[in-house]
Amino acid sequence: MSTRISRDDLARRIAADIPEGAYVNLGIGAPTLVANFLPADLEIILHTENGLLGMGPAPEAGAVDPDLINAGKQAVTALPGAAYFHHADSFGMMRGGHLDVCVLGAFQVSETGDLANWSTGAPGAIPAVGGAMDLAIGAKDVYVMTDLLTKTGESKLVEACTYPLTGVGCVTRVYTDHAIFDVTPDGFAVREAFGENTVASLQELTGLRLAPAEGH
Amino acid sequence: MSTRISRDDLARRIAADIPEGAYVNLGIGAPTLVANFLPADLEIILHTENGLLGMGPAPEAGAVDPDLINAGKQAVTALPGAAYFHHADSFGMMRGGHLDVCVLGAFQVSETGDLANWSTGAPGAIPAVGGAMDLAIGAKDVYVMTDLLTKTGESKLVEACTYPLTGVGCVTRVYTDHAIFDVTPDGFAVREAFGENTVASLQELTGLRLAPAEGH
Amino acid sequence: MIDKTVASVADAVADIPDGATVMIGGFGRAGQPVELIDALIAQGATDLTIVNNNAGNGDVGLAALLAKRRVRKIICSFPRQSDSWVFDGLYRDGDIELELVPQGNLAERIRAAGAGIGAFFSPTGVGTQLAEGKEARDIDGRTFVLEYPIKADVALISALKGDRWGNLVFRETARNFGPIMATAATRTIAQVDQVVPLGSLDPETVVTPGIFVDRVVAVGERPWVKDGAFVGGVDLEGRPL
Amino acid sequence: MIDKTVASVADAVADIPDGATVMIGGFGRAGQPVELIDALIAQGATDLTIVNNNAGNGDVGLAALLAKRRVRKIICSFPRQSDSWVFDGLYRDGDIELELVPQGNLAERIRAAGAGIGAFFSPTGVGTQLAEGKEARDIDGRTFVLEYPIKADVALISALKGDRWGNLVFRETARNFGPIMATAATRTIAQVDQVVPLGSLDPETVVTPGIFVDRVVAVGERPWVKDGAFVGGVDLEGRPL
Repeated sequence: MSTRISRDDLARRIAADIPEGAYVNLGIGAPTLVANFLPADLEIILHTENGLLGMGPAPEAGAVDPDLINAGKQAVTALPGAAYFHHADSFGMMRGGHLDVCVLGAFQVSETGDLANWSTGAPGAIPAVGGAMDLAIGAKDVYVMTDLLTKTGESKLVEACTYPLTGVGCVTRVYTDHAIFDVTPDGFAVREAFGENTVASLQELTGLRLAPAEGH
Repeated sequence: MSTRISRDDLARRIAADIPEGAYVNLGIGAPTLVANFLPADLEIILHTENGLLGMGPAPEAGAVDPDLINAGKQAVTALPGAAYFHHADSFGMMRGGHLDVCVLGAFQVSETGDLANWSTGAPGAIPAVGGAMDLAIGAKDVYVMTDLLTKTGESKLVEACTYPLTGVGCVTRVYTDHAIFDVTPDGFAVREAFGENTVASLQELTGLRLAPAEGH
Repeated sequence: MIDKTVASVADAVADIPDGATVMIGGFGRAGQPVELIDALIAQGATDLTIVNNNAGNGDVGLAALLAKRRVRKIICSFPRQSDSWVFDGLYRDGDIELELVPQGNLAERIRAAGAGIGAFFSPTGVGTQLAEGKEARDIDGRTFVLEYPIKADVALISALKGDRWGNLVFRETARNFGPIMATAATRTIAQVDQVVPLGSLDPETVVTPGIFVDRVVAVGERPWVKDGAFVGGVDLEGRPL
Repeated sequence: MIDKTVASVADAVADIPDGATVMIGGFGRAGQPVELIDALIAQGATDLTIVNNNAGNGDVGLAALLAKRRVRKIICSFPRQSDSWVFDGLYRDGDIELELVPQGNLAERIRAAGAGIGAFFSPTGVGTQLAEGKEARDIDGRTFVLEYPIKADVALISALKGDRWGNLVFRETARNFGPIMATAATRTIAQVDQVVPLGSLDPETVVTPGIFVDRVVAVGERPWVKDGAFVGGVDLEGRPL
């Protein structure tokens, strides 16, 4: 029987790994949950690619400002110390390697750190990529937040992605509901296995050869 | 005997050709004189490449501001409606073709509109180019302001430049102390000959085949 | 006297020709030039190429322009949304051409057009479907893909305030694509909440200098801003609560 | 708490190593990080590559750094000035390497480094000596030359105000190279007239967001600015009249 932690617990786990002073972009969807668990006593500066550094939490009811939104087009606030800028400057921050961390969702991550998260490649599907490819190649650390398995039980960690790629060799770490994996030159390494999960049980679930991360 | 107009008169003549609403960069040296003759009742917006649109005249005595200078590093002022920006944005304005007119000095201008104004190519000379090459290729109209002849009596209008080029095929018009020349597909055309000068006398001075400009 | 202000949004868009490439600012509701888009729909220009981050939402604005089949091609990063049914239908029927561009490449290509860059090697999209057929090059140990500028005939953008020289300031994340689109179009048309007197915008804080703006049209303050101050009381679409 | 302020210019530059590439902001006197340059001279780092628009004036600042033979190479657009005798002498003696770059290419190459661009096709310099040996390409009927980013280990810049997150605003044409150099260096050190409390800079008007700044050091107001207002009374070099 494998252990699965909740999405909130996973978000909390990721939040704990982000140091004070980090510049962080949280991707649309589950990664935005991470913001809820960043310690209130630490200053961590959130970037949203539509032109804001120093993004704060959602506004109170009645204080929604249609001019102040995040990349997911949700209402947000700006903290003291924030700054606005246009799209080219904003993506310059990402593409120029100035963000410390971004957290993204994934359909698949390969042993070499390839990320597939923008298209299932299904025939007839309407493609849409947004800023995913820029985030994937831009941040110093690209963390993926995802369930380890698809709804039909297939591993999202794979030898090679079968879905269309978002970025090549860009992922540095994968936070899943079962365990945390580092992407190493030798493939995935188990950084931390949750609950009753073991390297062996994770190997069985993923079908991949896994190693404990160095120093863990 | 040939007619030569003064540098101030030449600056006045250039100023008269600049329409209201034009965005204009006046190069270092003689071209800055043009600003003195822009009609006070017309709004012409001066750009200085070190980061200001809406540059005004020199400040009064005692009001010199070391933070507010032009490309020639002289004290200037900013008019109501001015805007400051950084160097990449400023040169983006030039290189992106947003300036209507720039006025530059020259060592030589060729029949095909090549400009040489940054280096005499003398051995041992220390090269310095500044923004000359960006201005030369950036403005919609590149006007040259110069004496027709060098101090030793040689024509600055030439078949082909012998000095190192600043830009290729970039000059649209040359304002000299003898006459105004348009650069046309057929070479220099005399747009306006000052005083007693004629196409024939200018041909003699320059050694070039010249034609009156169309419609003049 | 320079006066770039025009009396109405209809006047502002009157001469946009059929076949034009039109950039439209905005990211979601923020910075969307709603009144200018409506004026463009009323004006009737067709066979347009539209550059926008998205491909329309619901049945209004850009989606309404699409629904009238005025758009031949759209260049955007994220066409598929929960309420992009107009685009979705046209695309599935093969009635609209899509050029899908990663958002950072979209922004940088627009900026490149405005800054006179011929092309640039981008780090984004390397090794993906969206770089297929594009020139790649290894520089300093990393692979880049060559991307070209996106120019437009017209840009329609929305700003907070403007003056008669066309200087603009924006509000919060409504800034987004406006400043770069203004640089990349032959003619830039800005709708603003308010036209303010020349000299009332601080030259240190002008975001878009007037050199990039051809027409300024006042559309009035939005419901959530009164006399320049945020007053709230609306939903994300700007509708009163 | 994030606190990028440091106590002194000496602390700010203490760890700049020999051999570093150092960008120095400023155009003429405006925006020149005078106190940081003096601190760098005192610190002693040598074998430097300097990126600046000019190559030093008179016997102070950058010229003094050159005179002490701490600079191996300079990348600039305009080294030759009426008072650039220090550089002139070193250059004529073959004691300093010069990379002469048109000013717009210099600015765009610095910006490219900060924005992650691998290289770009520039319209400037085409057909001139300064493009010799560079890759040229015709794009859309015009010829461009391929230019590469200029990165630095350290940027020394000067701003008007900064906060403990490193947000900066500039004053007038002293802005010049500061904002782009801040993006292109591994470590950006900003001297400011004043450090102001977090939140006192309007987020709409921050020019350089703190993400680009590593250290902020207050050097006090200049003689021509008192309590943030221009008071004049100086010459172009900032010396009292």
